[in-house]
Amino acid sequence: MTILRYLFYILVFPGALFTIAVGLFMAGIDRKVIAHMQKRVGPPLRQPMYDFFKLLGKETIIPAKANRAAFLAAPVLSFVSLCFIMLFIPIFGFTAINGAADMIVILYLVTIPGAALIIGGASSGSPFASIGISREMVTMMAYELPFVLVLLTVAKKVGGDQLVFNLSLVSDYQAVNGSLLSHWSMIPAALAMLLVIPAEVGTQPFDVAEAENEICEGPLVEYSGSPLALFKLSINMKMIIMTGLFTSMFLGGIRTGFVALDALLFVIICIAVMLVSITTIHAVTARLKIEHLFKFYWTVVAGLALVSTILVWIGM
Amino acid sequence: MIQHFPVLAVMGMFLGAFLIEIFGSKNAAVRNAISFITFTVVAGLVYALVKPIIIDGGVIAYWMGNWEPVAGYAIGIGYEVDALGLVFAIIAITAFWISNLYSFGYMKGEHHLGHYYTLFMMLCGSILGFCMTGDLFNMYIMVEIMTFSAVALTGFITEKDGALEAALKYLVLCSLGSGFILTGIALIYLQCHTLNIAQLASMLSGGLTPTTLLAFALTVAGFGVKSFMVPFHTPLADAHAVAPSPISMVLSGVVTKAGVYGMIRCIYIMFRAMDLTQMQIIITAFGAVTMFVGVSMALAQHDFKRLLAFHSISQVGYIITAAGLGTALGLTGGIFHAMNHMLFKGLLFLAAGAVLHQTGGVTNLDKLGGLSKRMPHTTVCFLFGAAAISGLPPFNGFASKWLIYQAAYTKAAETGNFYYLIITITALVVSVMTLASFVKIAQAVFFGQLSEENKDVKEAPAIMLVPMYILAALCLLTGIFYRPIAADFILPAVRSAVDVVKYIDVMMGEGYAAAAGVYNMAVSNVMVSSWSPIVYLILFVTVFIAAFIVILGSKSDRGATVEVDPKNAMKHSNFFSGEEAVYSHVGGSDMLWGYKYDFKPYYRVMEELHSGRVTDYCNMVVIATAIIVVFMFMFMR
Amino acid sequence: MFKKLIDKSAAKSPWLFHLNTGSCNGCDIEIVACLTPRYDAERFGFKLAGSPRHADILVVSGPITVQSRDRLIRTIEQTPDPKCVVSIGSCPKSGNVFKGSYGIDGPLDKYVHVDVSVAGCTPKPEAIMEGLYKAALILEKKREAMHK
Amino acid sequence: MMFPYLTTALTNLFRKPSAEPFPNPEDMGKPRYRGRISFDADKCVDCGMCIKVCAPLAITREEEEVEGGTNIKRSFNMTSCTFCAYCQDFCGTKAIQLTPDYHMVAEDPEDLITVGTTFKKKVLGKLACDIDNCIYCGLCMRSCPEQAITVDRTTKTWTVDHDKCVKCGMCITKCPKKVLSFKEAAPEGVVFSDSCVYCTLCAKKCPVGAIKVNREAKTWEIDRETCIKCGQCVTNCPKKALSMGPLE
Repeated sequence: MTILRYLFYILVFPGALFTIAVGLFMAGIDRKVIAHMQKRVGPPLRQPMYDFFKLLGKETIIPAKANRAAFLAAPVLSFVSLCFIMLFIPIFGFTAINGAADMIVILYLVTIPGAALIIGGASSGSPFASIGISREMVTMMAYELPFVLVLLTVAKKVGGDQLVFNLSLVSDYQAVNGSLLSHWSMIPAALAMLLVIPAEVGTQPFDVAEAENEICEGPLVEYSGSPLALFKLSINMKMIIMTGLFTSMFLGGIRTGFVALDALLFVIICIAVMLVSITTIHAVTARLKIEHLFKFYWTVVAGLALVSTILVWIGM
Repeated sequence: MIQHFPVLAVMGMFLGAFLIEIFGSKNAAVRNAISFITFTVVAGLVYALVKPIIIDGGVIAYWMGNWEPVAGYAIGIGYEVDALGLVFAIIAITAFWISNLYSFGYMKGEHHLGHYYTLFMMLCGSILGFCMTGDLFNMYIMVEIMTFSAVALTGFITEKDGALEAALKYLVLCSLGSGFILTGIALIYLQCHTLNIAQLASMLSGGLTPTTLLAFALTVAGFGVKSFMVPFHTPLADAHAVAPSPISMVLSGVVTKAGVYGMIRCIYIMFRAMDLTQMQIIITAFGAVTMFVGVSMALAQHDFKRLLAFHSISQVGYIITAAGLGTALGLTGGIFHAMNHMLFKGLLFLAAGAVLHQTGGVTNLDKLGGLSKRMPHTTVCFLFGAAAISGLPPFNGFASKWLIYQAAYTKAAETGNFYYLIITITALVVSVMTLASFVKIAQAVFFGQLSEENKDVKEAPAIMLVPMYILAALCLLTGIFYRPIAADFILPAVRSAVDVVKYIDVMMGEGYAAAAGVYNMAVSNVMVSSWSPIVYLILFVTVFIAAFIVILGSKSDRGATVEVDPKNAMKHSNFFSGEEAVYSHVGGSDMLWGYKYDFKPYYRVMEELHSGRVTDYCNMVVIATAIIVVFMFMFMR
Repeated sequence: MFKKLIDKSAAKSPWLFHLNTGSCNGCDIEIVACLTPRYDAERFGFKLAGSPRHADILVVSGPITVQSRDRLIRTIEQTPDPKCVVSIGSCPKSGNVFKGSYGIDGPLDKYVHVDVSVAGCTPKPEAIMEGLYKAALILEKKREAMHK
Repeated sequence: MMFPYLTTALTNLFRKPSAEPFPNPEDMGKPRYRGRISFDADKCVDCGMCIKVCAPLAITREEEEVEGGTNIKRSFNMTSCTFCAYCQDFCGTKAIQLTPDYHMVAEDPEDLITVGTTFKKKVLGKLACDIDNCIYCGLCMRSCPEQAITVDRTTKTWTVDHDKCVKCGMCITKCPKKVLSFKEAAPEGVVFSDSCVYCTLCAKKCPVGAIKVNREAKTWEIDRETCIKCGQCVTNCPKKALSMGPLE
């Protein structure tokens, strides 16, 4: 029975199916809203699904110079690890594997898809991919500092002088004290986190690594067919995971008592977060240079997060 | 019987060294047999101590020649093995056993191998002695043996460029460190008229006089040199770059740990200064600087082994920081990380050695590339090691780093000190920078494109692969079962490190500590957040395999996965914007551009500091020592 | 199970790879103009891909110059099946005003079967979109033929 | 401001998208767009001007001899055309029109070729001008696709290069005074005049021996069959009594 329940968790509810479905849906909304912001009609909402299934139907070419095993395993690694991260993120009151992981674990788990992308890109043997993974790595280094600051700030805010890294506890705290976004000292941290999300997902101004018109989509350059489908799906799944992380860190605390209703609300709030952090920024900006990106994250975004950290630290 | 084991282990090692010098300098089989048997027997002896010491929580005291203390004064040389020393001894003997196995393959064909194994076993024996001794001067002697055999082994392949230079740098810097330690010991002897650590611990518990304070500062600095923390780290990079890979492995996995062990022994037990806030601050400060400088220098390197050397420095920074926090959780993390570092850094050095051995001595990251197709096993091992050192779950590096973060953050939250938060953030950011530099190696050496010169590279021989696979398996297993290991293996060591009373009582007789007014440091309980890698891993592997089979294995309803066929070469060549695919490997120096650009001013300073001149390095050592001394005199009186 | 959906998706999500084989840039900017708000090709799922490995439709503009010939052949080879080739403007099909020049080695039909040709110099974005739309429908047919 | 388009983007959310509906087959393009070529074969006079002005060689012409004339098949290949509309501009009879229809998309390239066949009657005779009524306006010169006609108003000359003339009849339709026509021209040859002194030089110079001169009888005869109209006799005549010209 436990096994069945866990199987359900992994394959259906907070795991694979839920993440894929919501991820594709969110990607559809993202594209639609960006289109409207640019006065276009935009693709239908199910366009990401079409993209995914079309790629499944394409031929898979493995370059002769590539390391076959790593080349094929990398997208699966990325996809599967993303399926699991969702299990550790509380959907308001509900966490699939409760207490199995905390924020630091999630911080590391979300680097695994990035690492998988890097291994996949590196194993393809293309110089474009090499430049791409170099940029991907610098991007990861760039957003890691503000991300860490935000996580520690939330932990301090919630725990006081206790060690609280558990997201479920963060969620519980918000149920009692109101969402963290309503505490004004957390607003800079929330802003910083909103800017971390697009870099983690890899959308417009921060998609230096996958710049399609400079370096032919970087690490993905040699991918085709189903492996590419998995990587593209991973990007969509990252949307729900990162916005979900934001939601449970800053906008948690809603308790309706029904898991389904909670999940629905969760998805709605995630979409709202995505509209602010991913869509709007995507629609109004052009791609940054990698050195500007690094500087931006280590000065502006980290600065915002640091302001919040100091405010929380002095007890505001 | 069991109390003879520590001495037997040390003596056995030295005996083996002499036997090899006598019988093994000509015949390889005899030599290998002697070294293998000696290492196995000594490992057996050390592992036999696990039961009484770690599991039962005992401490073994042994007086050489039965010179027991007279009237509360230790006269003879005493060996005292507690869980802390034993854990480090186990780390050492494990590393040496594996490294010895690897040496059989790696060192084949070198000259004067008899001397090599002699020195190698002397190094091992000295470190075992260092970890097990209860006598301060004996400790110093072991440090000296360790230093000189390490120097000789570093420059062992004398025909290699820079080998002698590196050995000289190593020798000069370590002699300075030894000098500091010796001065410190002399000062202590001046004050206390004894050299037994247990007795010193009871005598120094009343507070520090100026003389002992100076001795303390010098000893800490001296062990700092031995552990290569940051201002003292300079010779290590050169040494690793030229030393044979098995030696690199033990240099980074064991010799630096010996310095850390000395520091822990010195601070926690002998001077018992760890409950002083200032002490914690200076040690963690050095640790954090070591972490950051090590990793940032590693990012700029373009020599495989030099890069790994800077990572050794960075990881030692983690251990020192963790140990410097002065909490049980921190020390747990630190010792756990010391063990893990031996495992994954050993693995990485062995992988580097395999590459070096098979490509005929190329370690320049710009000249390698694409070796994953030629050396798949080495690549797998390297990826395991890289994932472990970067702290990706569920490998062991994650488990120990995670304990360190928690320790640092708990410290910050409890004391309300912003300084510890900065330490936590540094530790977290350094971790991702570590990942970055391993991405760089992975791209520059194992992935990317195969160059013409390396077309015929073969996989390393089995004798080199077996040690690597052992280490890789250990990396994964210790990561998955980190909970029992931390609780049943590391935690006793931590308890023994803070349980000074027992340490003194076992050595000097029951009630001695109480008579001297020694009390144990107050240490908070170990509180660990939950993270069950087993659940994660089992689920992950199952679903990974299922997904792999379903999504990529089936051919039913998608384009067929086409095998490479020479007729269709154009289709399977890389996309070069339509150009003919040529060799255009992106080497190590080309990676991480945006980061290097933004950190230019920092690197300019670093470049000036790492000038390569021994005099400069000596200046750095002296200045850093002076800073430690001044700091201690200013804040700890 | 998803056979039908995959076939349908082939027509719904065609990704383009644009190959300039010596074009004067007139057609190129019109292809980009297709993505602008006025024409909005994205509403049919068209997207410019960065690599031929991702592409379904190869959009060729320009007479085939000698320099670009080998690159063209290689790029077409590297595109995974099912794929379509669309020639934009007069140049790829004939060489246009450059016909007979020593630097031209056209037409495109010499190297690959052109599925849809769009005439015009340059074609209007509407015409290009019409051509791409046609190509997308051909893609679906090709995809259906693949599992027969 | 760091994001200058932020307000635009947000307000656009509440506006109608400016995308045009697609597909829109009714839209036949803007009036002056140069699109699909239409060719009215009946109007064509096969002057060849279009072929001449076509830079990308998109227009081809095929002849087919039939009874009483030639069938001329003209095809306009729109996959080769630059749509410069020179053919339209130069077409004297407005047979070629570039319509605003831009839907030039086809899977089969044959669909993008406009074809028209003109029947051209065999024209006998040469272009001739009734010089007396000519006003030397030069319209014929300008309408001639082959620039075979030269008109000079100052010296009042009208000449035609019959080698260049393709007998399209464009000049005839353009002529305001209707003085041009195709006429069966008289055969040319050496013309004898009365100023001859019967020096026999012409007979000596004639390469084929076609001229026979009798000094005594004062007769000058030429065998028109053997004459090759080389003009040696004309140039060598001391009294300029011989000339080349139309025979009676």
